Amino acid sequence: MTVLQVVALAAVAAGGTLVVLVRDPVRQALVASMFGLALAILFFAFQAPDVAISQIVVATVAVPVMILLALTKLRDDEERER
Amino acid sequence: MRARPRAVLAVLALAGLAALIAWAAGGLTPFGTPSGPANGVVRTLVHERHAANTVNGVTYDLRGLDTLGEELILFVAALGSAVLLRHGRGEQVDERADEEHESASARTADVLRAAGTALVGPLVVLGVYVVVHGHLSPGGGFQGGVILAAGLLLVYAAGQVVALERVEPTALVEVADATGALAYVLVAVGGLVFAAAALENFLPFGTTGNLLSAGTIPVLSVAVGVEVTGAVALILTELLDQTLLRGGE
Amino acid sequence: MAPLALSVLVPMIAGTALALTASVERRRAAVAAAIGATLASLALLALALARVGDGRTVVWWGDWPPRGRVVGIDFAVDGLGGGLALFVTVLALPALLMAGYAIRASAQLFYGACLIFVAAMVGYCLTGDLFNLFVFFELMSVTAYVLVGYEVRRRAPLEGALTFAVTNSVGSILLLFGIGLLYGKAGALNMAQLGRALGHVGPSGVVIVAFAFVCVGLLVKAAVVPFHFWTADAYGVAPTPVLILLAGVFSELGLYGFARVFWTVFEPAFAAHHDAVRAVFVSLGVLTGLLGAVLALAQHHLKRMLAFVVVSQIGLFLIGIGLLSDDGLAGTAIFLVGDGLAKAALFICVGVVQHRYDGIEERTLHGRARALRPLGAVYLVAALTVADLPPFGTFLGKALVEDAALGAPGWAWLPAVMALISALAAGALLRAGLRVFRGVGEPAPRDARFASGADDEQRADEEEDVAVGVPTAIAAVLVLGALLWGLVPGLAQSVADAAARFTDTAGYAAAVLGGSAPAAVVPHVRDPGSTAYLYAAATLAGTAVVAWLGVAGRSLPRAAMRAIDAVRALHSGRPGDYVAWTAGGAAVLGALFALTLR
Amino acid sequence: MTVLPYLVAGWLLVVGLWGAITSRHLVHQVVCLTVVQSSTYVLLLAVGYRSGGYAPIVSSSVPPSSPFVDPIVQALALTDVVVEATVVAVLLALTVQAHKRFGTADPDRLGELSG
Repeated sequence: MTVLQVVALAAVAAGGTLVVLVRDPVRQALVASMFGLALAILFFAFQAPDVAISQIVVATVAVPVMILLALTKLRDDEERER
Repeated sequence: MRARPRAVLAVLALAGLAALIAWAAGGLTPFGTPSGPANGVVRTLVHERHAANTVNGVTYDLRGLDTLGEELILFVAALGSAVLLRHGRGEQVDERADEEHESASARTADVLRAAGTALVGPLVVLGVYVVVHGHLSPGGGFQGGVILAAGLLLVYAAGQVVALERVEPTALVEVADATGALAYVLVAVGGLVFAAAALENFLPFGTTGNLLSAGTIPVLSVAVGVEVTGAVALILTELLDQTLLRGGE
Repeated sequence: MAPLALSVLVPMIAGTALALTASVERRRAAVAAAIGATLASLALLALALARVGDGRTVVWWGDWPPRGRVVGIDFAVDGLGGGLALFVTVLALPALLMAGYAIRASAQLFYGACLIFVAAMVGYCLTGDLFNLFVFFELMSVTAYVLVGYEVRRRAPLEGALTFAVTNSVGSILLLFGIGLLYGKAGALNMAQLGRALGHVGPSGVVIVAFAFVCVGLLVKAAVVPFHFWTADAYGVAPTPVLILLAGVFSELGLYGFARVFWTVFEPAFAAHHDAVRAVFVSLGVLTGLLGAVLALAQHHLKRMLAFVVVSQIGLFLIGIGLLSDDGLAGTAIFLVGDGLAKAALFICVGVVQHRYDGIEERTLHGRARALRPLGAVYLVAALTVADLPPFGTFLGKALVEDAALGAPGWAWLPAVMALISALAAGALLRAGLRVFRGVGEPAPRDARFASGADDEQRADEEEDVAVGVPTAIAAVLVLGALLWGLVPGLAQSVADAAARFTDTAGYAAAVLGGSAPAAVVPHVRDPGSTAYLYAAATLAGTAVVAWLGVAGRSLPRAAMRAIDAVRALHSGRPGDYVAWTAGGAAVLGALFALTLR
Repeated sequence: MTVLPYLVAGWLLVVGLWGAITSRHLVHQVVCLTVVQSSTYVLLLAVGYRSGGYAPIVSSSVPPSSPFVDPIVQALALTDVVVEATVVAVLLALTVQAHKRFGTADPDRLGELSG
């Protein structure tokens, strides 16, 4: 097992924990994309470039944007209610 | 359940699951010694399909049926979220709509302009490249499709809403979504028509490493690329409409 | 190859094509296309089944037959798998017909999604590859989330779809984790190949944990206690056409998956532990059946009541499958079809009443559906079908399961419990039917739980002009089908043959991978005997008593009511709770296996 | 050491479930589910990894005869990643609508259906 793999594994484990512990959705979305990046690095270390690339595009582009847009929407709704 | 008893139940349950997984992990073959047919599959795909990137060889040929199902999952999810989000449009268009519209669009633009409109061109080129070279190098329809969708989204988000509104972006991406999915299914049927079995790779395999090689693998990759572009763009634009256009009108 | 592959591909083509042309919505054309594609799939499956005969058909996608080891994905079709797929397409027809009445917005996309849903369920029944099973499982789940939430104008559907989606996602992740463990241990995804490999591995830790996780994933779908919580929320709010498929066959597919995976993948590893497996799953079935039946009895929200009836019936099916015997499995298969037709009819009846009188609670609807005599008649017959009424298919199937139980040492008491479960569940149905369609007895007590969901009394006497004729006819046809299903000559024996092949692990592996296996021993099943009629009579009597006590306004002693309320309170509609229960159930199941399967 | 990747996968599963169970915000809950899902990628790729193996992409410098990591698990993980993204999309769409109607994103205050 290579050093990079161990480091990446540690980063992934820590990142996943952090994603769960950060309770504020907006911050969590950013932490989550960091976590996605860590996963991508791990996948490179596992010799899986295809998965790593799709992980990057999904977890650092598509999903965070979806989440931020959804959160913007929720905030607008709340503003209107006030 | 109240929070406390629920937390207690959760701790007990998750401790049990953790113990089970640890037990199982001990019984797996040690990390670094796969029990799967790794090299056999690689050789099969390179020799019989001339596919250099054997991951996409598996995705679009050996296990093409999985990818068909996966693509339909994305297809249904995209149309489904679009339908869910569209319902209830025009519910709460109040007099403050315009002023809110601006604040909202400004805010959303902040989120997205950060990425920079300048990226659009490179993104599109990169996306297309990744889609069509899936059978040769890492990437393929899915990865490239998301990149293309991101490009579309940047255009859409970075202020040019009006420009795109004229060409009915949601209709366009919906069509792309469905077309890609339909194309994949039709290629699967093509296997029945031009060869012995559904999803059979019925095109000439060419020489390994050429752009036009590996038979239907790049074709399916492109179909998935179109479908993913449409699906992701559809989801994102619908969410964007919710924020920019207040889900109004 | 062609018929089997096309039975999945044709609905996919039609579904995507409908979505492609959704911007120019042509309702009639869409209905025609959807029904045509479903009929085509039905015909193709019938053709394929005819070819299967009393054997198995194995086809390899992409023409990748095994070469020493499996590289491709196969459809491995036998009587039960193909028959269930056929039943899916049959139930899809009334669902598509009803959609015309229930779905207002973007109907064409709805038809498209329904076709993808059908294709997913068919593929799930036919596939012989474990990961491919997961893919179709996920496809039908995601489609179901969308379809359940489709009528988002009302608040409730959203919540039902949310809890449904969250709980089921957790289930499918556990399923996939289990598959990953299996691949790590055996390096295979094909079920037959996995079975042979695990036969050598034996009941090791990995296999046991994988078994637990795979089971949880499938049992969440099947709504087995304690993985059932999402059911009432989702089925309580989904549009009627979707409910026809959900209640008629969707949950049951989870059980089919369990049976398929056990008999192909895990049986070789646990060959020496059938008793333990039987004990675990039959007990789960009893628990599920009793809890579902009691909760159905406690419900006055008609669709939620039906949802809990579905849960109780799932318990009965799980008993039949969990007995791990050919006749038990055959009986369950027959029972499942008859029962599915009856439940579909019941959901149609309730849907019509709900839309016409704009209410869903037993109390506010009391006696208001008197005018709908034919619909009421259909409802009552369907309720009795659920209650094991001879000679309906439910009776024939249950008789076989009872024989299987009486034949299994130590389980002779099961038929009595099954009768009790049926009596409670059908009693609840009958009670509600008598009140709503006949206005018999006391109005149901007010249900405080539905403060917000309750129907407002002001509009109580207003009638919406909802079409009744066609839905009534469809429901009547479904009930008639349940009757005829029980009268098919030689049905029991031929299904028993199919079940014998289904449980013939070695034969399945030989058919897929090559090699030879001893011919399966086909059990000789008798026609329902006097005992079966005895249990049926007892069930019907119990049903009548329960219903009568209900309409007479008798309620259980306080202590019992308090207990039931406590259990009901657990169905809180909160996804967090449901995930916690799912995780807990997974841990308990895994611990049970760890203790008993070594 | 040789089981570390499997344990990390298990940890992601458990911790993600903890987040999903205790979450007080629907969007937060959805993101926690993505953590649970990511456990399956780690497990799949870990069981397919061969020490010193090449990525399963042949080229002039990497002939088909050299040792490779398992391409099948990578294809499965690809499928898995797509599934995650789509489930997220559907759940977010439902969340947005639920918030529109219930005026809350707290999963514990959606208690309309109960019993």
